[in-house]
Amino acid sequence: MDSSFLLVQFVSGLTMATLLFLVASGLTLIFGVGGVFNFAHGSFYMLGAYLAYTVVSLAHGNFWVAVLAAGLGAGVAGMIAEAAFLRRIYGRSEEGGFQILLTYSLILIIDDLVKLVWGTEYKSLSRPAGFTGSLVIGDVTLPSYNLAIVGVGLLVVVVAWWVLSRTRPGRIARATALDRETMGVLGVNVPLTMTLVFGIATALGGITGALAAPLRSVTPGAGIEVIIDSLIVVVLGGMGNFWGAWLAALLLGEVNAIAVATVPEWASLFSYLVMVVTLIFKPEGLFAPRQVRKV
Amino acid sequence: MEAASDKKALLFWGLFLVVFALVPISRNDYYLAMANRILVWGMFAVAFNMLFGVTGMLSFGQALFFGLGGYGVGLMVKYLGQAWFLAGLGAGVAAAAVVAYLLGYLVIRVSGVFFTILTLAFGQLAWQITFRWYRVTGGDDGIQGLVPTGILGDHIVYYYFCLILVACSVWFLKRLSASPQGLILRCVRQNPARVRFLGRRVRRNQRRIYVISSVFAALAGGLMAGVDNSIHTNMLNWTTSGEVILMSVLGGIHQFFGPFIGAAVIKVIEDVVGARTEYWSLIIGLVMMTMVLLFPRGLVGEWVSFKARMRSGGARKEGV
Amino acid sequence: MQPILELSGVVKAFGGLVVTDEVSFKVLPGEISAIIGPNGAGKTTLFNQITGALKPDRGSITFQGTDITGLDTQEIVARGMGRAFQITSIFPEETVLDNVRVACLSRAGHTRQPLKGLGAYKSSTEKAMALLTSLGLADQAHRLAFELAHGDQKLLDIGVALGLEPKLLLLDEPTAGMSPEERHLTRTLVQKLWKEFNLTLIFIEHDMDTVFGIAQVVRVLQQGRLLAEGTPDEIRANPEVVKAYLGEEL
Amino acid sequence: MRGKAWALVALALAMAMLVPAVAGAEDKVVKIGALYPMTGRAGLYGLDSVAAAEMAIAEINGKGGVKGYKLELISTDSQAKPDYSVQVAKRYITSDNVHFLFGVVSSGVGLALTEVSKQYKKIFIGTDHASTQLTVDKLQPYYFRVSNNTFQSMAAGALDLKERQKAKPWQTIAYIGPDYAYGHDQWNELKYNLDRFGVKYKVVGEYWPKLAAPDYTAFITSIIKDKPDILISGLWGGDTVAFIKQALPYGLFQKTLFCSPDAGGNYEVMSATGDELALGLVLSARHHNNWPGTEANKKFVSDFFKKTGRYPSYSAEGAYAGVYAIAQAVEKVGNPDDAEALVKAFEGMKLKLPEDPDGFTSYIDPLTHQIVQVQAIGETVANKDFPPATRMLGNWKIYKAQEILPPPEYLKEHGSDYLKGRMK
Repeated sequence: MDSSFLLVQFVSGLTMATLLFLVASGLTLIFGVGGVFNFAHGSFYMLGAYLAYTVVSLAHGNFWVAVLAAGLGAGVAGMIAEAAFLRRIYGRSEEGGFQILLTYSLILIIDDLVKLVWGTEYKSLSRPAGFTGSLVIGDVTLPSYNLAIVGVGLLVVVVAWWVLSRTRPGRIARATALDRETMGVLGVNVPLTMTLVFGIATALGGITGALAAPLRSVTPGAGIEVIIDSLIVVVLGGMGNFWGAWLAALLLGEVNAIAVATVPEWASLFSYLVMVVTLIFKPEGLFAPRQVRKV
Repeated sequence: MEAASDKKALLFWGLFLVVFALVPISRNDYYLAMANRILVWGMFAVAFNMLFGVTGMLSFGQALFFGLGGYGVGLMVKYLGQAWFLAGLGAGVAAAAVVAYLLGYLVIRVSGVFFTILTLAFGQLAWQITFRWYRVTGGDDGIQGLVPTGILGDHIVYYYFCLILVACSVWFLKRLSASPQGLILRCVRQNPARVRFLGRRVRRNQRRIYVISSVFAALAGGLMAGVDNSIHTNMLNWTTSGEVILMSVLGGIHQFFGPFIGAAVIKVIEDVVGARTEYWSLIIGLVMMTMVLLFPRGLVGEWVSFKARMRSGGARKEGV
Repeated sequence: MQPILELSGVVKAFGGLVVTDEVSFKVLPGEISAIIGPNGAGKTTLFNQITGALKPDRGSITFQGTDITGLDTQEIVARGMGRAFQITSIFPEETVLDNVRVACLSRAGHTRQPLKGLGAYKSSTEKAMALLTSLGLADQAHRLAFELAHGDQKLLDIGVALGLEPKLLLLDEPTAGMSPEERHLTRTLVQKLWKEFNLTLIFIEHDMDTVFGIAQVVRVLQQGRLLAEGTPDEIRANPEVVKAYLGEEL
Repeated sequence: MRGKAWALVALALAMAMLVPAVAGAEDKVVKIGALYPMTGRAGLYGLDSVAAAEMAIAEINGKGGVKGYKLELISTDSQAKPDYSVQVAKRYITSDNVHFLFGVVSSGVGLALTEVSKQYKKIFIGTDHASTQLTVDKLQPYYFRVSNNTFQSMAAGALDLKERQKAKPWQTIAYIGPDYAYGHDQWNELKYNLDRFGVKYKVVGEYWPKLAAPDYTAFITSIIKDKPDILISGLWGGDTVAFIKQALPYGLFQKTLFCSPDAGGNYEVMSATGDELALGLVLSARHHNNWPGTEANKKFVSDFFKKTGRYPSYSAEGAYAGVYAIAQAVEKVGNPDDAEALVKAFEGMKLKLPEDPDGFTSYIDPLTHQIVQVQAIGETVANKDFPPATRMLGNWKIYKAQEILPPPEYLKEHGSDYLKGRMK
């Protein structure tokens, strides 16, 4: 195995990791801040992909406009879902169970709504202009769209870090995560904060759906397919930990890339192996947020 | 007061057995299969609810044990022959006990939603293994031809076999929930910190009920193999775990028989809606959402509180 | 006489904050004693260490002659220590009777029994009913615990602890949140229970009438340290205590 | 409280609206109970199948039905769940009194249903699912299949590879397929057929992504490192689409010959990849919209388009064929109730189908109950006749029906007791 192959394989892993992280980021954000496990997160990812398809193909829109539209659409849909439904079950005993059921019902409903609107045929998006080719250096071929996705992933990490730790709304959101009641007493509009954070999380899902669409197929049921993978990322990274999710995605992406290249017959088991080994030694994930550890 | 509720319970049991025992008279295999399915899933749901409604542990991975029961039968029959059907049922249940015991040490270190997601992760792991390891498990092709030998091969006899096993299991679980052990489990849900101050180990009690619940999940899975005469990796998928949660909530998680009623309603709705529209998922989704938002006590729970309200309303009128 | 409980040099710190600082004292069997001190003095933290909910960083705790330092709560409870809580800790969705009965059943070692109904355990049931009678809760035995008035819930909490037949009972602010009349009743009741069940009893309390009314020994904690220890009269006369804590209250 | 009451009323109304869907019973109908997935990524195949079956039924009933019987289709979403499908099949058989079980995309569901069909002696017409097991290992008297199985596709693929080896020698081969039964079956059957036809080859890589894997880049770069002359793909549907889209910028298709003989040439792959579908890929499917160029096929495709506003995927033709096979059997027997006579009628039945080229008529092999058809393998070429696809298959190679059937020794080794009993 020569070094140029290793580089190529590394970038392959990075692409996979970035997309994994982007889907998982919204999931882990809303869990970290709101304590909500949004099982329907994948459905917002799917919604984003379909919205982007509609904007690009029917409105002859620019791809990047479509990505933003997908984020906006999924974000608004998420805020509606939170304000109209999820908000009603906060604070119930057995809230966790009801959260899962409610978001599960959202999966079923969104799935059929998507089918009603877009049908079951596969939809497709092309790579945006300027990103159809590859960067070729000697033996190394790196598709430019894959590099762009890695870039967007990094951008999301940096922006999220900046918002969460350097801006007032971000700090409020993090504080809300720690103590909903106290923040309410301090005059923070907790319900509004929750709705906004939920909207941002689902918008992240929608944007990812749109970004991934040129590399995948836009099909019904796509939401359920991504949720389990993101779940592994979120669990590994320590639920609610944004950075943890990024590192976990990186770990899974690269483990997969190396396993495919070296032991292809067993590659598919490796991501699960990583998960099981981690959970045996650290049931709360690699990078659990501090308040979780003592649960 | 206790005598009255005893009489009620007896009446309920009698009615339950009579209704289900009479199903074969219809001479309609569809109704028979449906009733059989309700029995088996009802037991699964009641056992699951010992974990969720009683002890407060929402496992999203009970499909693992349901599947283990099914594959106990499936693999035994596939590799050793049909005569091994019952042995397979036993093996699946025993395997579930061992796996639940060991897995219990892994997953019952965290609580709340962390427990839920961890069980989901292990459930999906088991599903993936079964799905991909097709040389051994048949993978997505499943395993067919699971017909018990001898008299059990007859659909009606098999139905009564299931009825008896389910009745015994549900009776056992009912006794369990009314026993000191059941009381401790309820206490674990309501106030685990205080349970420690009763000198009881919370985790150990949680593991105990996890094993018990999983054993009955496996029994349900094994019995299902004989109802359909085939099994499939779908049994292990998270949707199975989700369905049993839905049944419990629909019926009412704080009522012992709630999940059983929930199972019956879900199985019937699934069939009725599925027969009439391809948009079943929309309808099931809406039903689920309505239940969660407006009737969180479940069908049986709402009925019980409705009765209580009527009674107290009536009493108030009399008082005036 | 051998002490039933002995603390020697117990230290506990959270981060840099020392909440229990070299606390040592001995409690004699049959004694009823109070721990007082301002908020944040480390009273509840001390209870948590005695009952195993927290592990001391240093020092040792001896109960009935055996070292229990670092043991789990359930092991300590099994050795005969009971506790009721500052913030009422009961099983809200069970009946009043079952709240106490579960403790009696636990004491009798029946809690693994999976088949027989609760009614089959006659002696535990009778014991629970007797306890409820002592507590004055017998007429509410079949109500759900969360339906009780606040004061009754506190009593029930004590009842749950008594169901375990403890040799040593720790009460964390038994009269907190009560009206003066309720306090008076509770004070009388606690004293009655102490005699009736031959308990050694330690309670944390802010209400000085209760403290000086029923305690034989009073210990004063301040900033994690044991400031003073003695009979009520000695404590009243202790200038340090008066300065630091009791102040104008006396 | 008021809100709850309203919700109850609304729910009850919604339920009530669902009830009166069952039509009044006519005296002379042939009832066909169909099970197809209608949700998720296989939903497309199910909905296309139902549309095509309805089309065939309308055609037949329009001409007065068969022997005084009208055909009637009941269809249910199988949800791709075998246990649920078994329950629905029992309802079909004992409550709806259907004469035929019909359909099914997933082999897992097909295998579960063939068990029901065997127990209730109710004929099951398989229109789509591809596992060879159904007509070999698990064959039972009441099962018939009217579309090709993976063995036939892989035999045709092997013959194609053999011809290519003669024209332009290749040595190395790699495989990528979903890590479940269908993916493994194809690879085993391809190797079996390559050996059978005496093709020399060296396997340089086997890749097993999970079904519906979202990312193939690590596989793609690894395959490029292996430098196989031929890459066989056992992926289907959205997975093929994702693989092709992700492989394109790596130039994989210039470095190796991509060959997917079972499902790679499905119409939905071409419609979803558009211009990103590289030219010269070797693909096939169980039915092609632009082959054969017969009137029958053109009419089938254009009628389907008129009915649904979209072009059919391969599965539609299987369902269409299934309805015609039933009609023909009932025609011959005179009624739909005599299962044993119907079985005889199906065995050896000749069936002229849209996918038959001129001069060939499909028939059902009396031994294995498997339809025997010509298989055409094509290469991707530019073709905008079936939008939104901009590529279709062309440069066809035709493989004779007889050559691609499982040989007797395969049947002897793998066949069910029923099949072996009939071979003696």
